[in-house]
Amino acid sequence: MREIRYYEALIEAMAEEMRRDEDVFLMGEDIGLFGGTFRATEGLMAEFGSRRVRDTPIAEAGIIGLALGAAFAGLRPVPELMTINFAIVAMDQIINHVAKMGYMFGGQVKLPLTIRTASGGGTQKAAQHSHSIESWFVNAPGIRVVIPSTPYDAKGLLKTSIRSDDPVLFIEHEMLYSVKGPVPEEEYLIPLGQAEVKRAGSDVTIVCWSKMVIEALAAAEQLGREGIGAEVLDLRTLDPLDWEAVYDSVARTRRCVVAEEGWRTVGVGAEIAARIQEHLFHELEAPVQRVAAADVPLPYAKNLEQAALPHADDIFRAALKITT
Amino acid sequence: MREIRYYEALIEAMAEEMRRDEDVFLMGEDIGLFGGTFRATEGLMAEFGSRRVRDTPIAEAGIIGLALGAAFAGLRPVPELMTINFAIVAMDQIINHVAKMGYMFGGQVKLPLTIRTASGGGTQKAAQHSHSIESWFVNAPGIRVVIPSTPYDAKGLLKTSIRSDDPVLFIEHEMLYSVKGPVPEEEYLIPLGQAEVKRAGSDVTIVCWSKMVIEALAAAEQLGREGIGAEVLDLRTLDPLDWEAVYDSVARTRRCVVAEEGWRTVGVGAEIAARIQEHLFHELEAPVQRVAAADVPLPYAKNLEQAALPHADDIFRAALKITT
Amino acid sequence: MLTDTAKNRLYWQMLLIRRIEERVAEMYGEQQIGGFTHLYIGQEAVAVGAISALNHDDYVISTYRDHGHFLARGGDPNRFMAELFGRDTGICRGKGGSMHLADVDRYFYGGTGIVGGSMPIAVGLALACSYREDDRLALCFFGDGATNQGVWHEALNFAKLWNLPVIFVCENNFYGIGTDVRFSSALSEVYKKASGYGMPGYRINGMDVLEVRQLCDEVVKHVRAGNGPALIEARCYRYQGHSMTDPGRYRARAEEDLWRKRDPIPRLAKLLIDERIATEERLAEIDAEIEEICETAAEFAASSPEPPASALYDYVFAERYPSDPHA
Amino acid sequence: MLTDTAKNRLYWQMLLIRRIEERVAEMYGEQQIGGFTHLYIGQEAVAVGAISALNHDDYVISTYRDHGHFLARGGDPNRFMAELFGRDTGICRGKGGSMHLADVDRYFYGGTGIVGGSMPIAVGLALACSYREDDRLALCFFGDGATNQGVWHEALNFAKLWNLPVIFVCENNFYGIGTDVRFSSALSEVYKKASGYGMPGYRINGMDVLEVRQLCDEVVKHVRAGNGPALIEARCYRYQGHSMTDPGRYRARAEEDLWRKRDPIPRLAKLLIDERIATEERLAEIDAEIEEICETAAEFAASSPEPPASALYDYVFAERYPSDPHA
Ligand SMILES: Cc1ncc(C[n+]2csc(CCOP(=O)(O)OP(=O)(O)O)c2C)c(N)n1
Ligand SMILES: Cc1ncc(C[n+]2csc(CCOP(=O)(O)OP(=O)(O)O)c2C)c(N)n1
Ligand SMILES: [Mg+2]
Ligand SMILES: [Mg+2]
Repeated sequence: MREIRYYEALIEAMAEEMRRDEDVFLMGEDIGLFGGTFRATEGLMAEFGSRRVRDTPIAEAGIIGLALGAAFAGLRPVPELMTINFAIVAMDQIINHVAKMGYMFGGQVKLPLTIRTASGGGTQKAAQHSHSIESWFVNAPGIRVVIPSTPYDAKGLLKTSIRSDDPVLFIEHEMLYSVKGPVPEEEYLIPLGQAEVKRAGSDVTIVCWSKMVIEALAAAEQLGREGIGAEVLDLRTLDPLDWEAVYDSVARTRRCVVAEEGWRTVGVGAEIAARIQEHLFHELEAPVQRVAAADVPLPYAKNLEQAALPHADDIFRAALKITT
Repeated sequence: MREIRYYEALIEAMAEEMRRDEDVFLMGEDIGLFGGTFRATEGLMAEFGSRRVRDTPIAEAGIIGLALGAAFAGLRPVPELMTINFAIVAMDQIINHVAKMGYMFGGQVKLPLTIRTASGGGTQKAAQHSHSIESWFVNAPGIRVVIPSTPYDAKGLLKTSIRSDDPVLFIEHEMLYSVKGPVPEEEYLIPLGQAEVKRAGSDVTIVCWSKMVIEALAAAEQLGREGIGAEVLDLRTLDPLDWEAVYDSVARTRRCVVAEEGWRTVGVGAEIAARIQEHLFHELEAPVQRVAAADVPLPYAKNLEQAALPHADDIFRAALKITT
Repeated sequence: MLTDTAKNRLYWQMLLIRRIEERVAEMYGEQQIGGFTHLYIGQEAVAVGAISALNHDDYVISTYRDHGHFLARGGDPNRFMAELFGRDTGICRGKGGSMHLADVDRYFYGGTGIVGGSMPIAVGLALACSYREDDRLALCFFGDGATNQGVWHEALNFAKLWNLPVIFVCENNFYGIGTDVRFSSALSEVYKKASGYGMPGYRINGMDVLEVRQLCDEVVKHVRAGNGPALIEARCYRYQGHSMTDPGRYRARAEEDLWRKRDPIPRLAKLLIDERIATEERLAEIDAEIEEICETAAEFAASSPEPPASALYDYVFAERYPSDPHA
Repeated sequence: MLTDTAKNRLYWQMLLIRRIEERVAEMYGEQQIGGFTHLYIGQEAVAVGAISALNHDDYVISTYRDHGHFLARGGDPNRFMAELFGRDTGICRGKGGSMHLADVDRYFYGGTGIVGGSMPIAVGLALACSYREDDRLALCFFGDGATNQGVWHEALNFAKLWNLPVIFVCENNFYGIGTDVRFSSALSEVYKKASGYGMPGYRINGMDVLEVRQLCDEVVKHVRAGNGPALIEARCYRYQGHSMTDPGRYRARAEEDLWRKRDPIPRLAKLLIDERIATEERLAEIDAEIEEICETAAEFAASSPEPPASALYDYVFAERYPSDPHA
């Protein structure tokens, strides 16, 4: 199968959906003429013009609010928030409006909008530009959270998200955009809510998503060399979250490490650990381990940043601790 | 000891600190002439004038940003966000600025500001006006989270918060303002980071905070009638969080229910459950139970709202499940 | 020029809002209605004047003070009252309540409780009009207090920048809760804020439904013709407290009295009589008709069932997955 | 009128910023510097002109494009460079980097990466001046793109409403990343936005340090005298891409050339020579002095230690508790 990059997979997904449905349009900062900070909208203005690929002012709350209004009117907007750090500026529109209006209007409206955004640290962008805050959006009901780790998943899940009648927060990762992977030429969709075993194993389950899947796969290799079979379960979507897949795997392995890039305290990993101990209390051989970022605003200095972020090595050690 | 209401305890705390320190001032929507939506600043403009009790426009991000700048300059602002729902509008100022600038400036600045706000549901204020989102602020490092359940705690903790050189999010509860309790005439302070056993018991620990303490005490009564001794541990502050107190109690009772008013999925309760299973894996007799709000935007209809919110009864049943 | 029928209709609508809200206040007192309930009494001329200038398929969006807009848009009084009672027959099936009324069949997208929150949504509705090149437009109501919110600024900038068909109607009732507009806005003459966006700004007497209607007719024409957005400041007054729990002590009695003399309903009644458009008897009949509607609405609401417990998770999402809570 | 010494000083400062940033670009290329790094080259006249008009204890606040402001405020080049290298001797001990410079001893509160985010903070600094009734003021730099953010609006409204001593300096370099100001602002002549707040607005040539200085002297006087805030639009141009990773393909070559002809540094050099304030030799000396400073800074940075691993949790809070992580 041909290999393309994560960002190219995203471009294909948007282009295909825009060709298919005239109601799909994009808006965001520097997505058009500039081609997108991470190149993820490159070429789309050339193909679809400035009516359907709209460069906006730097006004994130406005961007989301406009997209929401357009969705009310039956369009299918795909607003981009350049990075998830700026989603914080638009938090009220996302949480109080996008995620709630369908419910508070008693189902009178659908909200088919997909907010694309980039998350993550690792390139010394410091405290304000390195967030992984998916946990807040998983906490708040009313918005789906999709967070793919491969070009294949990114494409299939973005297409499904755009077609969904619900609001979706589609979280990409800054460090994944240039990663290559197999993506078929033919069209395909991936349903939300289906985790995928990215590597099978029977001794310990590593639950992860986004860039941590890469770290988990590296850790699993390392564990393999120690004779420990690690199963890497990529959740792919955090809302809906494929609990069955989590329980199935952990029921087999009886040991679990959750790896996430967000802060440890009250991260999504906390929810996963809490649920596993609720559901598999008697099956567990050891406490669920969490690997996550240190509870600090990300520092700029390379050595400190690396110390704050979770790595394959941390996963390896956490898994080792409960398997030996 | 004399009994006063929660809101009166707050007024006393602010008045005392303002008398003590000329640098302490208040700002917020309708806190002055109007006296505060929940009466918690009543009389303060009369005593301290409009220089130190400042009515603001409806501009939450601005309110927090201004307070932050004033704190940089060495003042000790106590901005009020009328309710925590509107903290979402100011999320960027709180998370990206207030909580981070001390760190990213390498300790050059102190940020002695205390953001007071009201949280919670229960009076049919519907989806946008009933948030309990302390979990987001506990997730983000750099801001303390204080969340008292009684007039006594409210006064002592607010005074400590105002004197603290760190930013504090001080979360009150709409349903607690009129609750009465003993508060000494003499001055006192309560240190952050110290949970309090509000009722002793040896069969099960109920970890809780804010209004859920009242629900937990009611549940504990009910449990007592069934011969089950429930310990009610009021965390009082969620950052710092008194983990020692949690572990001590659960190590004794070997059973734990966490009760919170926020959404269940990725609530603070998830963190507490995750940590307890990490630290007391072999001591636990049963999985940590979580009692929390249903994962829905709060509905308006009274019956649905009550169904969505957690109550004493839910705590009772959760405790019963793991003690019998 | 408006026909006599049209003028009668304006009267009818204003009175309906007035009377139904009086009923709401009563029902709130009886604890049939809960939560935050903000009455529109006193401001009826703005909703009725502005909305009557629209086509049936133009978009309308409002705030938490949305009863008047909902009813002026033709929303069903029964389903309105049932919503406030929190009943399953409510327009939002009891999920929204007073602050979150919507009626999508009438292109009314309601009812948000976050001050300023609806501004960019209105502009998004206008964006859809522009995207589709139909000749619809969006009209957005908000208060004087909302003009100081950040998102208000973003909305006006977007609207003018993209030349979108949206009319911003500020109901300047001089207070945001208890705060005088002069203590919240550097420019308390709200219409002047349009200058920061190169947009036309108008000020009108919001206590005169005919003046509101006349200006809105002009502005609608201008905006529909593709000339971009406009800002209207309608000066008006709410006769009640900010919400049902506000005794409103921050306003001087004399000020309240002054504005009560400007009540838009008697004013139009007088004009209808003076110009022989209606008789005293006809006005009394209208009163009776409306009384009947209010009575029916209250009965409809009271006799409607609560939403079933099983409805708790309905409409969190349109599409459900097996792993959703209570899927 | 400025003294010759003062004019020489302006030249010296602009050149320091220029040369040190050239060094930064080099070091970024060598991967000694990482993260987001935004050069100020081309805009030096604005920082130097405006900041030189202030007292030493006035407050200054900036954005992520903060090198120029930091240096114009007199910040130490060594600690500046060490910060960009992520070293423990950096002005923020390596925690901040290029976007988050601060120097509290010089009342410079830096360095935020959120567009518009610093606006209300600046107003808060001004509030402190007003609260204390001292005669200090706050000066706030931001870009053309920032003027469309909600919080920008809130800040200007607060400032005028409370009559606070704050000067808003918009560095209009015509682009926010790759977006032309005409595609982001309904009013692309930024100074006109002041009208929405009843505040004076001025437009100046930001490529002429003397013009910037002169207007700022006047405005500072006006603001310090208690007349409330003002908005200044300084038109300027950044010669490099938005950040180190931006090739800047969105701008026409001819446009760039035009603005390069307006370079504030040769412009002032010519004036210094023409008016016999400095000789060619003196200018060459200055160049050498500055070269030396840059060299020293780079060496200082390179030879400084990284922050120790133990520093990770330092400064998350000023006060620590036993239950804090790694307390
Ligand atoms: C973001 C936000 N902040 C604060 C509030 C609380 N609040 C509700 S209504 C209101 C006053 C609004 O005044 P105005 O815009 O003039 O509208 P009016 O109530 O006069 O119709 C306030 C402060 C809110 N709902 N949302
Ligand atoms: C809230 C927010 N949105 C988006 C960004 C990404 N971003 C960084 S700089 C920039 C452009 C800012 O333009 P302008 O204000 O004109 O300043 P300039 O870069 O030209 O100095 C953008 C969009 C950001 N940092 N913060
Ligand atoms: Mg008002
Ligand atoms: Mg710019």
